[in-house]
Amino acid sequence: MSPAFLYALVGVGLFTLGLYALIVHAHLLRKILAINVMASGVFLVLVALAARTQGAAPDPVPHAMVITGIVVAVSATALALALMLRVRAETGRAELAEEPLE
Amino acid sequence: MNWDAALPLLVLASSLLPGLVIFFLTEERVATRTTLNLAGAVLKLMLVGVMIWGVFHGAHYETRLPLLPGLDLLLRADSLSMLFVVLSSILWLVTTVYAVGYLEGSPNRSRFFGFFSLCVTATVGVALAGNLITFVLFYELLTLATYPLIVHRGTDEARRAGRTYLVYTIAGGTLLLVGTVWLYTLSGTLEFTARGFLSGLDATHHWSLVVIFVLLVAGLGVKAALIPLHGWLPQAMVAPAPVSALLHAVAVVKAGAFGIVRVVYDVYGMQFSASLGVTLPLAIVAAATIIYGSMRALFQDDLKRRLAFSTVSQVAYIVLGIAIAGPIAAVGGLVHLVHQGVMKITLFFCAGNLAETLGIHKVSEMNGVGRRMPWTMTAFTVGVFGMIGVPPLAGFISKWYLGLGALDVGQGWVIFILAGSSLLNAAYFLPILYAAWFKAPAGTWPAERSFGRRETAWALLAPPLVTAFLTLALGLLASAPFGLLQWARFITRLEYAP
Amino acid sequence: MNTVLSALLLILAPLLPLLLAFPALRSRLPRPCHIALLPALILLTVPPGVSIDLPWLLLGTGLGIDDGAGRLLLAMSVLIWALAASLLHTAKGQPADDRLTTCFLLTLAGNLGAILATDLVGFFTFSVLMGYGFYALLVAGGDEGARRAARVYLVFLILADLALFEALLIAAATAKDLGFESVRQAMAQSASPGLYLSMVLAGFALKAGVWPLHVWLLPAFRSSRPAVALLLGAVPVAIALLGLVRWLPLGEVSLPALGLVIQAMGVAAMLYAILAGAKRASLTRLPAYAAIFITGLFTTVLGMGLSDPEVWNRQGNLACFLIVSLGFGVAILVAANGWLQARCQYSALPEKQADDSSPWFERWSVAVTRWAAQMGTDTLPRLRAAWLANVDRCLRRIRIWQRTLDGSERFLQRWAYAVTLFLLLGIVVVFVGALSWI
Amino acid sequence: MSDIHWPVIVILLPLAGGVACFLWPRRSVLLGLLTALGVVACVAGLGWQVVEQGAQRYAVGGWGAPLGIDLYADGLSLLMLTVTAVVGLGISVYSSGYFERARYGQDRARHFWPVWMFLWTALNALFLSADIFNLYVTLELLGLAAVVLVALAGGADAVSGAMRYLLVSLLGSLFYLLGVALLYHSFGSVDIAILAERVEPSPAVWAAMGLMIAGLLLKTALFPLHFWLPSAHASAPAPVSALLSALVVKASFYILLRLWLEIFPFANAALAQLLGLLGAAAVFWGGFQALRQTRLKMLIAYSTVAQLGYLFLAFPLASITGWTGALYMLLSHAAAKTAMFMAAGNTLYFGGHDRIADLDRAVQRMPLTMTAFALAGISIMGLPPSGGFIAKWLLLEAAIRSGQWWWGGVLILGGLLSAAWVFKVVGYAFTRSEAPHEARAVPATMEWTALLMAVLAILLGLFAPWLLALLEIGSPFNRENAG
Repeated sequence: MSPAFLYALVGVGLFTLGLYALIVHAHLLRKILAINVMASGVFLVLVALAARTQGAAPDPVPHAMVITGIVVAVSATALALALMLRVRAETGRAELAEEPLE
Repeated sequence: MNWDAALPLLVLASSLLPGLVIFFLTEERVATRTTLNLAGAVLKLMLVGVMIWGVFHGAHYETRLPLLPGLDLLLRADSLSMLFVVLSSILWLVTTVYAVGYLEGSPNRSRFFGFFSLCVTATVGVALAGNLITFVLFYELLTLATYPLIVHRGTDEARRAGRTYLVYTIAGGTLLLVGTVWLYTLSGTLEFTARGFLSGLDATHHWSLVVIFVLLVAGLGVKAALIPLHGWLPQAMVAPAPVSALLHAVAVVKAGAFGIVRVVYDVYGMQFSASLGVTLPLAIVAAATIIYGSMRALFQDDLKRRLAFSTVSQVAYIVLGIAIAGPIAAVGGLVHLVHQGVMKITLFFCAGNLAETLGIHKVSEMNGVGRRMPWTMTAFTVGVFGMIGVPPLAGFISKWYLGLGALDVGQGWVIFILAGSSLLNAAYFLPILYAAWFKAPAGTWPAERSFGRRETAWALLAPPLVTAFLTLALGLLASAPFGLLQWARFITRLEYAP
Repeated sequence: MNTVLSALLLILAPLLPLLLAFPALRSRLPRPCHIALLPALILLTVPPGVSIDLPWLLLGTGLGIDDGAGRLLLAMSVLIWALAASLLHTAKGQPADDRLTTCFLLTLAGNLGAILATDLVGFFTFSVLMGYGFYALLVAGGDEGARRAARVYLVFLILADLALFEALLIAAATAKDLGFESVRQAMAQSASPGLYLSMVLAGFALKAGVWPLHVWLLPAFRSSRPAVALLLGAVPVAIALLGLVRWLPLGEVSLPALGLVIQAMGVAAMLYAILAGAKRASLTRLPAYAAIFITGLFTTVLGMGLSDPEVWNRQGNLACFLIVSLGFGVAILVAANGWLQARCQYSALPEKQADDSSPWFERWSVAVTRWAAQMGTDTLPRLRAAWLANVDRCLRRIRIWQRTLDGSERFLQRWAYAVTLFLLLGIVVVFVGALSWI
Repeated sequence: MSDIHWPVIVILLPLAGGVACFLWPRRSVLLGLLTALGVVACVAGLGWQVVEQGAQRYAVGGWGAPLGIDLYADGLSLLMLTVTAVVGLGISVYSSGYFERARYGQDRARHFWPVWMFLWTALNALFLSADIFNLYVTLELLGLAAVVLVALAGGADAVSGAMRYLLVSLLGSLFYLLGVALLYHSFGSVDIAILAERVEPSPAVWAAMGLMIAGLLLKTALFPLHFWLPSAHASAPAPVSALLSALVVKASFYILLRLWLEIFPFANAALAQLLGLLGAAAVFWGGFQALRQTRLKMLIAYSTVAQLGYLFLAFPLASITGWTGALYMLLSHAAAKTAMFMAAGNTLYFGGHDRIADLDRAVQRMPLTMTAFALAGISIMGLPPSGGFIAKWLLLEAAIRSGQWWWGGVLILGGLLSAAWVFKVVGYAFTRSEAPHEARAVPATMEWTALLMAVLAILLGLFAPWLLALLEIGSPFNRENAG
């Protein structure tokens, strides 16, 4: 088992962890954080798997992808946070209503 | 596009375009609307006249537009379609005049006449359809165009009737669609051909073909009001009288019956459907419908309901004529397609006149109405006797050929059905006549409107008189050259000639 | 020229009364009923044997007048109708009724047309017109008793027309064309004329009121106004008998058994007429019994003719004379009766209505109607009630379903459940996708 | 003209328009409309090019795969671009009326136009992307823009709906991205064409497939993952609901279709059956839920759930007829659903509410709008003559030909269900309601755009041969069929 593979496994672990948090936590901030953790997990997987052949220089393409991904994730987080504030302003709670609309 | 290809389109357009324009007219522009309507109707009649002349002399009018790869939108004028086109365009003219009179002063007329024209367009499309998919297309269009007319009054009752109508017709349309698609996957073509296009199929498909036949006929039977699919028709009588006329005589039920004729003749072919063994059950269903409709009509006090059940019974004659599977009975069925329309429209016009002039809706309110409205009731009487099949009116000719055709192919039981139906017809129609002509009037009418010296407005009176006269003429002049009978024989020759 | 004229007359004879039946067309004419008879009257003077083909009319028909029975009958009809037309509007206390005239003229047209018809369809058409016209005449001109008689007559008429229609169909299926002569021959050669014969016999027996189907005749004679009663013998009965002569393959077939039965019926009718007439001798009933008697006589002759063609060929004309004599005899009796009654104030016989209020022959129809109405109102609500209960059950079930649906939708909308479900689905997709590989 | 790089222009033009709208908010309506017209023209140019010269591949900046970004336009992408352009133009025109005078203030309109233009950019880029990573980026952009548009309506419902939508969207994208990572690791490329050549079954591929398909299903809102859709679609402003239902959910379906046909052609039949089953469940569930709704926009949103189910029926059928049927369904649904949401927006605008039972003679008072609704309904029901009918016909034909008639049964019953709710609405529109309410006039542009979109949905039924011929260009279906 190469270290790269280990990293990848850690990435998957982060992903799962984030997913778990996304499911169980009601507060929106936690959910947003969970999403961010999941994103980090995916990026970790991408970066780790870039070393595809033992010893050779890692493939640069996944790194470019990760950078793009991070940019996307940052903007998404910004939007999510702004929305969260709006939700709090409108409903008084930073949680999602569990009942559907009447 | 040359003239021959454009003519079927023009026939469609002659009602479609006025209809579309009428939608955008304001309520007050009565004159423009009426002019447009009548101009469209007359123009259509003239075009149809040209078309008949051409078809009789062997011209081919055919419009072909691609619809799907391998499937065309095909409009074609053949002898059978001309029968239906002529019927609907003549009756459209008459009904338009009637509707103009009937709806005078009521709201939403632009909408009404718009959909009215759309309905006729769909009917003519059904008639001119040259393949099954085109037929399905216009058939569904007809369903949709009739719905706003049924709910026109906007009452809760009308909405319920509309819902019932839709439940039946949309389900029927669905069955038809399934049958059509299935047929297409088996045969690879849907184009109507004299004597059908299926007989060449492999014998292993025969069971599928039987099932498809059932699907198609059930889908069409909804509109043709075969039992047990007739439930919508009596309910739909809440619609204004011109709409009832349209439903019962010009468009909807006729489209169903016509479709069955098409399926039996031009999809399956007479011989082939007989060999599949599907015609006898169809005949039995038709016979049951004839008797059942008449039985139910006996017990209706509401005049239009009684007429509606009578339609259930009468339209099944057409199907019976086709299902008996003989050339003579076929003539009977085909002429009844026209005869029933003319007779039933007379009756509905008269019922509408009674409702509009005197507020009469029930049979029990009709005592002595013959003295108040003699012309209307004369037309009604002619219609009734035609329905019973009294010579020399149109209904007699139909029954004559049906009975003769049944004897011709050794299905003697049919004449007992005819006799029983005539008996029942007499039983539910003659008391109306008796009450109208011979009983003393009750004194006041439910809601009388005065029209001066005349018994009612001329636009209401003229249409039933015209159609009553047609009823008489169709019977008396049945054998005349270029008459309806000749045309029906011309059609059946195609199907049956060796 | 002569042929054109006679053809015109042939057409006009039924057509003129038909046209004049429209009130608007006759409103300015003096004595329209008499004018309507004129073409027929002139037709009597035309040399015999004229006929005209009308292939475009109906199913192809024709009109003509033959030498023997037709001419005689036409003469009789013209006479009696003229008489009746004179009586129509002169009865005391009866205002001139426009509807009555219309019915009268319609019936007249039917009657003349039936006599002049040269084929089955024409005869049938005109006789139907005559039948309904006569029904209307009975109803329009009569009192309650006449109406009741008319109602029975109508039922018989409809049944008779149905039977005759069937016979017509059989004839059309057998014969080449529907002229009287060719049908007669075709039927004589037909392998199984039984159905045709019985239909024709039944149909015309119903129309003619042959015993035991005479039930409508008695009240009709008793209660209708004189002009109508005068016509009773000459119109429905006589034309029905004429129909028998024209439609049956008499003189061509030999059916001893059927003939014997018919003869027996005829004799029985005569006996009945004599017995009943003697028992309840009254001037008002006499014409009816006379009619029954003569019909019985006619039936006997017919039965003889059926059993032995030879007899018919030799003495067939007797039947026609019988018909004519029936018309005249009845007419004379009625006229006498009317004259007598006119002297002692014709009234609608109110005291006689009490015991006639529901004669037995009408009770069955009432019973059937009542039964049918019960069928319609009783069983249907019961059915409907059961149906409603069913619908209610269905609705309740639907409501349960709806609640379940709503509940599950709410469940699906919960974030935690939804995301878990998503995860599950992902796993299922991987699993299912990998299935083939494993 | 043939050497113009239409694909790039098609992406850059709305982007430029969006920036311009952002910079000159006062002119945003004019700028937006001009851009919309321009995009339509450019898509037409691209279409002409594709029709003339076949499928186009264009390497941005001349780099080319595997390193650079490739754009690829075949019949399928062209069709998607076209429907986006046409629906987008309609929505732009409609919005010019809706946001100008609606109770939405000037600032909302100011926000709408740039975001809408960005969304359009993302859509166009998505349909032209030739590699799966670009698909991820565009998908994410699309999701973010859509969320902003939903939140534009303001109010608790809309903001919560938007939030939920955002989380779902991110979650789905992350799943997809993980799948991309696995695929790239296995085959060293993200280019679809290269992957299609190299790909072969392995555990990593199965995992990638599961992740990507699940993520995309979530974003396509296939039952039972539709939980976010009704609240988001129903609470958004009408033009936004229209474009979400018509275009945005279709984008993820498009990706799914591409992957399924090109990268995972070896996916086994059981998976296809599973997707079909979920589709069938969606048809029924969505139909029933739509029937149960009392508010018009909610009803239409649930009908979207049902209609998306139809698209998945093509998976088990796996024939060209089936795929074209599903795509035709997608087209006609886009047009019809746009018209329907626009009509719902009009009624909302008109009466201030969208309760179905209180439509109160809408037929008389807003004939154009109700006509639009009814015509769109015809297409949704799949009655002739309409695009929906053609789609249904093709799918039915495919179902019967493949001997799997039960999928046909699903189609039929689904059609009946949609007929039930369409006519429920139309029926109430004819009758008088008990509680009358005040009404205000709807701008003519809004009514007419709705009607035009509905007419388009109907006309799609009459021009099928040309559109289907378009699909043939570089068709991925043939390839799949041959393989």
